[in-house]
Amino acid sequence: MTIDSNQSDKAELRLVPTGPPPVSSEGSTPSQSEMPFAVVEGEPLTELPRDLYIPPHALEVFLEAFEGPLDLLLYLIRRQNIDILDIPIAEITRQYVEYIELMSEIQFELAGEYLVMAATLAEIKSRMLLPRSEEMENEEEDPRAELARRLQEYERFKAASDEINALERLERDVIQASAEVLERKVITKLPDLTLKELILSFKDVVARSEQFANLHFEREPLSVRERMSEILVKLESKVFADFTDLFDPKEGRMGVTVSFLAILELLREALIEVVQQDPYDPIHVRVSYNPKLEKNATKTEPA
Amino acid sequence: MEHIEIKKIVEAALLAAGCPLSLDKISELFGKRSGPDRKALREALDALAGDYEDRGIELKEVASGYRIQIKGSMADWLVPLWEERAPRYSRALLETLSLIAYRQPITRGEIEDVRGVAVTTNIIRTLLERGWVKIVGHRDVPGRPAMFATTSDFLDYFGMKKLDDLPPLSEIKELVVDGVGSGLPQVSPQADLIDSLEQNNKGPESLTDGAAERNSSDKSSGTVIPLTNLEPS
Amino acid sequence: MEHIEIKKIVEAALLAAGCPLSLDKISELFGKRSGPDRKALREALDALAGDYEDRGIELKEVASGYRIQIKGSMADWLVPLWEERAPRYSRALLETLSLIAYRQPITRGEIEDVRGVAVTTNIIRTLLERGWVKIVGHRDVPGRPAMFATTSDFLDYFGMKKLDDLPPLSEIKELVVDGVGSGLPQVSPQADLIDSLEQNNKGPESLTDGAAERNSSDKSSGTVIPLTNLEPS
Repeated sequence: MTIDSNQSDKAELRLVPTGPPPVSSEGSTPSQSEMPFAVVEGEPLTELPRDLYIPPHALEVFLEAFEGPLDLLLYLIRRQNIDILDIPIAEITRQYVEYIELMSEIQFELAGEYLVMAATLAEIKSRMLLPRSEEMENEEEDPRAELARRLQEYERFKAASDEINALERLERDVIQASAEVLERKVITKLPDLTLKELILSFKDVVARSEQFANLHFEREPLSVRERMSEILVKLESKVFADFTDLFDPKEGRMGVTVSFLAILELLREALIEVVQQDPYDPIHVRVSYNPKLEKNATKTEPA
Repeated sequence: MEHIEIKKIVEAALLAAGCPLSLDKISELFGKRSGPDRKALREALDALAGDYEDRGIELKEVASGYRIQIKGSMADWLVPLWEERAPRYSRALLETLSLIAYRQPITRGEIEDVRGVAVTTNIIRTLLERGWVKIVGHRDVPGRPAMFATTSDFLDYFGMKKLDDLPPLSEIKELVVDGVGSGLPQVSPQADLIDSLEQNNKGPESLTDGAAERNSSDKSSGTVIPLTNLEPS
Repeated sequence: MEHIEIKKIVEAALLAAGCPLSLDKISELFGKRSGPDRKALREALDALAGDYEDRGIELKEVASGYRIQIKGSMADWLVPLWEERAPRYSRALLETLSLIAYRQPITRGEIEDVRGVAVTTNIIRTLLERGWVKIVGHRDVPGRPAMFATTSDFLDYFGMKKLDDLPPLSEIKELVVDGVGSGLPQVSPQADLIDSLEQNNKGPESLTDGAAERNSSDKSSGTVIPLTNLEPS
């Protein structure tokens, strides 16, 4: 016998049909004019019979099915079809406390919230009993108002969670369709870099080096350093290059100047050598060290 | 590129990916320049959806993109394939999840206020591990409790495109004319609020955490704050 | 059962399963008694295979059964799906590259002198492989260390025509770390240049999420970069 609902499957719905002595829901006539709080196989079930013997363990299961005092209160209220805005607080408090006591009797580990709620109910009850003047009536709200608000607030989220639970969801209701991928070409992306990052890095490294060592960066035009690299590459493939080959007249005066400065800087850093056999002979340039040409270089070096 | 060719590639990609693909991602398949525009892609997707009408599969748009899924109506036929049943979630977890969904950003304490009972660490951990929920900041009150919000994975899982797709909350009836109504919560999900929270949260006090990385599609990575006591041990 | 219905269920099952399904397993879907016989199932499978002829998927029979797989011819199209997220370059690499750019030709030892720490072989190799740096010679000192310089690819990548387009050191020193964009303008005519370079540099690669994130965190990139996981592998 199952309840066709995956929501709030209250344990007593299992309990009633299974607990000894068996209670046949089909046969039970409601002792009060209550609304059915559950429908078991088409038959309305309205109340937990009062003298029902409940085995302790089953009761535990039953109580565990409540998500706290609000849930238990809601259950009591809904079971008797009570208007949430007009709760008979004395009666509900009595029923609530009965459950609480039952729980302690069977040494059910009672969450503190249940006791807090019992106290709250008692407090509301006492406030309801106080004679209230017309004035107070206007100033103070109904002592039950806050409770009613909390109950409704909880109930709407309880309902919402049932609705969310009912949504078609992956794994349970829908499955992502997928086809086997045999050939998976993976391309690892290379990191991106912005000029800004690069420049900031340079700033950092310069700042640091100036702190630590007494290194100072000369303000050399970058074009000269670039040209130095170019000349080195040019010379790499040659044993000797003609000095004049290192200049490109098409570049104009500026370009020639840059090349000349680059050659001077390369010389200063002893990266190249300049050779002239005799005055007015052609000037030759070579790299100070050239691994590619090292062997040949020794052979063909001019005397 | 021919329409039929686009459709072919889109379908293969959706079936190969095994997760929803955004229009941007689909567009990437075709390279930057010569690829079909968004309109052409949407047409291809529409055509695919049409193709599936009489089939056991369907094209579904969820929060993080499009996916091809088996129609819910087929589930009964496919029961023998389910070796493990889909995980079931407790009412406590679902209630907590729905509070986070409707009331985000919300702290654990605020969830407990509504539910009237403590929210176990276990529940929060499960929600974080599933990637349905993330921490979007901390409330500026003593203890600086974490504020939770739902993720696009949550929407994907429950087949929704946006938070507005959540089932509407029921109304609250008021008991007396004055007093009770004040301070009633807003009903609609506050997605924009979350977004702005995430933006503002790029401060130094917002630490980073693995939870964000779990969500690769999550643009808020870097804003999530570690919950050391919630991490699985 | 109708032929079309069988095909529908078989297709849904194959797409849902995520692994090959044997004919027995497929048969199980239909229950023991009233289901279609093996011949009908084979016909449905054949029909499916036919349906896929002009599509990006195919039905394949393998040892353990039937599966739907992506056609090999689609592989090139789907590359973007598996694209790995670009890692970030380490601070050490950035500094090395900037020193090569500004102080070329320069040896590894000279870079180390300035940086005060060793330059790993890995960094040099990465820069060489990326094609941003080349060896332009060897210094004539013991050990004959290689001298590095930047390449034209380096200039191309950053949208420069010549190295002179880099701002000179004098200007860099005046940069406020907090964002080049705001720091430069008052100081130098090249501020615009850098800005426009950055614009030009928003090429295809730099449009990724990663790049955006990086920009937003640029403020700190000059000062604090967690190094541990940034080294290119």
